[in-house]
Amino acid sequence: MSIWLDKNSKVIVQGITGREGLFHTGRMLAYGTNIVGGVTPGKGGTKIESGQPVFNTVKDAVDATGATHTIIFVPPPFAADALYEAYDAGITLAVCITEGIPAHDMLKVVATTQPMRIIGPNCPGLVSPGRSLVGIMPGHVFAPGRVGMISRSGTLTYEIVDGLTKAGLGQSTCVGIGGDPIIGTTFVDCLREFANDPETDAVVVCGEIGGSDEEDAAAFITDHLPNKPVVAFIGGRSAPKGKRLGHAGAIISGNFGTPESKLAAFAAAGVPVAERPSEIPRLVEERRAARV
Amino acid sequence: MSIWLDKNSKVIVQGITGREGLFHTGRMLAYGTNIVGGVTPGKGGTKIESGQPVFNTVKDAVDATGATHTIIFVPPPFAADALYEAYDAGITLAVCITEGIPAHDMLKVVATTQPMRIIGPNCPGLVSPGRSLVGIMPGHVFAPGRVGMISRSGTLTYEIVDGLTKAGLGQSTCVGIGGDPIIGTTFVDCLREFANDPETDAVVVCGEIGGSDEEDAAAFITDHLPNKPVVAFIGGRSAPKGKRLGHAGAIISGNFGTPESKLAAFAAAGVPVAERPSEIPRLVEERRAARV
Amino acid sequence: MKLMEHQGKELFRRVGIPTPRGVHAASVANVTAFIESNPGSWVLKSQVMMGGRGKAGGIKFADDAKAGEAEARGLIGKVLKNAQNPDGEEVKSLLIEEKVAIASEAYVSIAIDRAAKKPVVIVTAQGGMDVEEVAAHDPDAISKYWIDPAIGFQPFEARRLAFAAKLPAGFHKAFPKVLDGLYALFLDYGAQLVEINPLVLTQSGDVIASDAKVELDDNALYKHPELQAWRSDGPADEDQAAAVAIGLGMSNYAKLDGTIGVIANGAGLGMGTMDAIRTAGGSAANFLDIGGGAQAELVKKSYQLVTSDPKVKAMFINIFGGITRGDQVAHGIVQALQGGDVREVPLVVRLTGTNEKEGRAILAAAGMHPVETMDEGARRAVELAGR
Amino acid sequence: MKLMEHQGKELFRRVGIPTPRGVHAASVANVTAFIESNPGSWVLKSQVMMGGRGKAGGIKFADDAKAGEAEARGLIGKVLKNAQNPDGEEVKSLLIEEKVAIASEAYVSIAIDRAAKKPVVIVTAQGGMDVEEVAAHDPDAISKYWIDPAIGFQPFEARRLAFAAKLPAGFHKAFPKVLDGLYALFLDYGAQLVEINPLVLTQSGDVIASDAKVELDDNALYKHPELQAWRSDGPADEDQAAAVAIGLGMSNYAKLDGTIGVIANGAGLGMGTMDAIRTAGGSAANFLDIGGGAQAELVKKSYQLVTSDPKVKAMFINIFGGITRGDQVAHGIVQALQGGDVREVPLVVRLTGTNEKEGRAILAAAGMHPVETMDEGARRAVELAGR
Repeated sequence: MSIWLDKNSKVIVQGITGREGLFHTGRMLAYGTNIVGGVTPGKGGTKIESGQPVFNTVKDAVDATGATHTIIFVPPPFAADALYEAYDAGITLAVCITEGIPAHDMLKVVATTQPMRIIGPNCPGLVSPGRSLVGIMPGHVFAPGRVGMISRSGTLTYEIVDGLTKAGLGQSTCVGIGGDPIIGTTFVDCLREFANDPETDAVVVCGEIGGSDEEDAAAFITDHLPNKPVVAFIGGRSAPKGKRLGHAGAIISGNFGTPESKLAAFAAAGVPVAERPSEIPRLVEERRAARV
Repeated sequence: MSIWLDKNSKVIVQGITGREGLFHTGRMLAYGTNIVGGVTPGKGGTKIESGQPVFNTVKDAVDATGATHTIIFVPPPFAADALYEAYDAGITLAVCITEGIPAHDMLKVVATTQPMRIIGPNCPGLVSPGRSLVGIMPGHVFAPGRVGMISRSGTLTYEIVDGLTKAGLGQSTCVGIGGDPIIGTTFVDCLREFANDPETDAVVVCGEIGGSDEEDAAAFITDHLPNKPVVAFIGGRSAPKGKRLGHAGAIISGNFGTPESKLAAFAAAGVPVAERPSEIPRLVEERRAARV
Repeated sequence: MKLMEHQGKELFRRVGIPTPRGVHAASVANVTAFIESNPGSWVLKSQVMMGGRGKAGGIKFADDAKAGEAEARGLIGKVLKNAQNPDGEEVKSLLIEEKVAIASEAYVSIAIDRAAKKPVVIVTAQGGMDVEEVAAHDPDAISKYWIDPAIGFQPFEARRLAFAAKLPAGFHKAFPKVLDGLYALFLDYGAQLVEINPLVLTQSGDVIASDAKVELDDNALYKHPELQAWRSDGPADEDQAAAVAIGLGMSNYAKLDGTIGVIANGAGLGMGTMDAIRTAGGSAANFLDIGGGAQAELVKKSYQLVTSDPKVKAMFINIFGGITRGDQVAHGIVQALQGGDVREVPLVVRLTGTNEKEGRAILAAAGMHPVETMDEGARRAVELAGR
Repeated sequence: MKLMEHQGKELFRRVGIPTPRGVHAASVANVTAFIESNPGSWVLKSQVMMGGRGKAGGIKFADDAKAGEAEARGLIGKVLKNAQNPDGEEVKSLLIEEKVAIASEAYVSIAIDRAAKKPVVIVTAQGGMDVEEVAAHDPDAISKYWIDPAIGFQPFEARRLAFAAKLPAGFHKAFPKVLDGLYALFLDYGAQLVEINPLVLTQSGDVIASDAKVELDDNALYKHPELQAWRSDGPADEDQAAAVAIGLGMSNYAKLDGTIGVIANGAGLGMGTMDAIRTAGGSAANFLDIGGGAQAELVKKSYQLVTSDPKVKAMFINIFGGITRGDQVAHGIVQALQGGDVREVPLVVRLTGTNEKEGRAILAAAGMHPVETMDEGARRAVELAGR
């Protein structure tokens, strides 16, 4: 089993008739994702070319299709509203692709929309290889298998997954948790699921500088994943303090969010940290072999 | 057993050194209430004359005394803050005496301080006769017994309870839920507890015009109290539409909150409604006799 | 506190809800001067609290200053009456507004839903009508949404309501902004009700609030001292002013239609006393709650206030002492009667609870003999008033 | 966006946080004129982003206009340096403020706690010091409170913090108001950090914000277009301006200290590329993320931006095509090199993923031969830069 997503998960697309939304709807459909419709206010009653119905509101879409998952492609000023609308309509998992949402918007959304699971924002989404893809990731790099992958970055994920796939290490689920300071789902949230997922027998954690999500992950691994191999990578180890490098979350402030702290935490948890993405498949195989 | 309150419940008083707070603290202590301290910012470290310690914050009071109950005597502009402070410190039941709190303040407090139970505001409090009194009610009118009492009004409660007591019908618990439009605990919340309380074998509901709490109570009684006698009274049946009579909640707006609607609801639930408070003891005894 | 239309619209403008161009005028001269310097077609709307002012002749039109002068002269000072308001209400000022060409009318309001403990937004495409009538005859035409106070208003709620209520497409773009402003007003001013009926879509495609109904929570007025000046404007506030003048809470006194004056301690007992009088065949002339712990002075002033109403033919003072002490109440009654400047009416006193004995002794010394129960007191008072 | 002290204090005044009387002056003449018409003792504070300006000589005092003129002349245009800021920062303006007699100094800030997903308020009675140092040496002196975003700031939180941090009693009355204003600013302006250090209790008993540190979330700036004018004030924003000028997101480009130019698609891959260069023994001259789905034109402009930095000795373009198409990237590279107005540096390209073949063909036609992996590309780039 994969986590949070399977072949049957009914997915809607918020912003389905927008440029991005329409493009990625096509890609997701091509991957096999069960997209049952989409939402664009004012276009309710129409269909997109591939036949999925468009609704005026998420409530209408959920009522008509029974959707439980949504993927959000709306501009930053309207993203919080889209998440509230999903929550209000009873959606249980929302992937928010939007980049540039104010952190305060997310603080309030996260505090008031429990227990809906939010992946992102500013993330590439979620994929259960061979079953369903809810995101903007290039489907061809993934292969079904038993390695779980969690990452704060998009393209770095593809780089790592590409290596895993080429090394014969398929993936159970890959979660892009997003590069913003305030995100709905953290490494720990994902690890908790992977810990209980019988079809995942190793996990790759692709962190980066900034924040303390990696440190929290390391502590959680020590306590809850004693028997599941975990391998980590930390992006931005050569970044200087105080510079924001793309991701709003990837910034070292003072002594906070440094690679040293993250390396120490993973070392304490017995998690090997790859120097280069290309080392990851070998580390995963070594760890798996050691535990067998 | 009484509901929500017993001899051992540890109670603090927010606003203990104010005129009202100090006066009623004395009365509650005289009744036997287990008051373990109070809060007045800036007077932390002192004691009131009867020896109860004063703390600067509710957190300090709870940490030092293990209090679970609070009674709030602070002016309306500071009452919402006092409730948030109680919630934040881990208090589980707060009686709010304050009259005149803006309804919008209470809307937000009620929405954000679950699962703390709030009694009131603008209420006379809670009493388990012979055990504990957390409120401003005159203790001498109550007597221990097996009748539960719920009321939106203070003095009308005393009038009714006095009659019950004189008729030999003691009370298990009396809850003054308050006369404001937005209150923390409704008739239904109280009825749910009384339904499960083996020491309560009849309930008196003292409603009044305005709102639909009586209608909700009637529906709940039909579904959940088939075997516990309930008797009702509705105050303000002679009030004209659109006039606010004392209680902010006691107002008939349009076709809303009329006595006719409430009488019909109780009739449908098989609950006799007394024309005069003086009829209530007789109705309780008749109902009890009928069910035995 | 209920606001006049022009006051509600002033708040609308503060929160960015579009209103018709116009001016509030309290004199005929002001109306004439405004129309003279602003040629065009104008509506003259009587500023009253009562509903149904249009059918009562309170709304007129004028295309020039001369017509405006004539209509204003007819309206200002006029007492508007209709079936619901038989006593009528005097027109003290007018709101002069541009006439707009209406394409469509909607209704939108936000109120506090007591049972849900949430603000409820109500929308219907049938604007300009009594919403309770619409609800009674065509309930499906009404859409409701309950706002989570922890989250606050979000634009999707407006979209959902607009689609559900089938508002014409012309409303859709402006509607979230109107609701956003309306919720801001509702929240920031602590309103019990904010209502736009009708919200108009003009033929030129604008969305504007053609009317404004705002009821503020008196308990929240302290947050907006600048609105204090509006307090005295409403006719409904006379009782409140009288109550506050003698030191009572503003809703502790209300004049009613009967003949028996009532003083009780506590709102519930006050209402119960009115009910007991009705059950005994009479009718209360007022509601008066002296509150908890009243002193003699307040009892005296309350007595004077109640008897100042010439309708009052008898008086029933009903006290169940808790915090309120019987001796203080008794002293107040005696002082009131000895004051000299008080109208004497037959008096029935019921006094029980805290310091009951002391109170009875004081009354007995003044020649008064309290009854034992509320029921008995009500019967006696009805009897005395009927003589 | 980080704000200058005088900007932060302007926001403080908008939310009702008391600040010292003063004026912001960008010229010596303005300073002199102000002190002439406002006799008294004044502090002249250099408006710079760097910390430690006091020890760097950026704060002076003047008791009359003549002294003020002399000090202002010395400060405006001066480059302040210290150990943490070896490059220094030029003083472009001064904040002239009244000197206050300090009784006590506290520290208060609100920041976003990423792990808790809540705003965190930090208070200590040890004001005027670096709070991280206080935290390191005397952690018990620091009190924290996490605000529930659904509830918002409440006065009790301020009281609790004031008592816990043992603020002198003189602060207590004003403290909830200061924190209320600070949270309003934090929320309404979408701040990442608001800090008052020190918050001063004066000898006359007033509580005022003596300094102001405000960092706004760039993503929330659209909510306050009136702050747009402040954007260009900060020296830290040059890279952002350059990025926006060519159509990138404002944090998609950052200049660094190394010699190897970097272009990658995606922030994570960009950082990974920098790391790979370091692992290979080199050092990146910049971070540049062309984002997802970049077209040839953007690739070309990015190439020009990176090579405009004279430090750049070699260039590594690292693309893992997902949404981004290899042919578009290849076209962009070719166009950039053919443009003529671009500085030529040794170039290494790694191109994989979507339309990889087409991209490689385009590059091959222009005589370029991409490497296979990121590791290899990094090694080659370091090699080329070292020559």
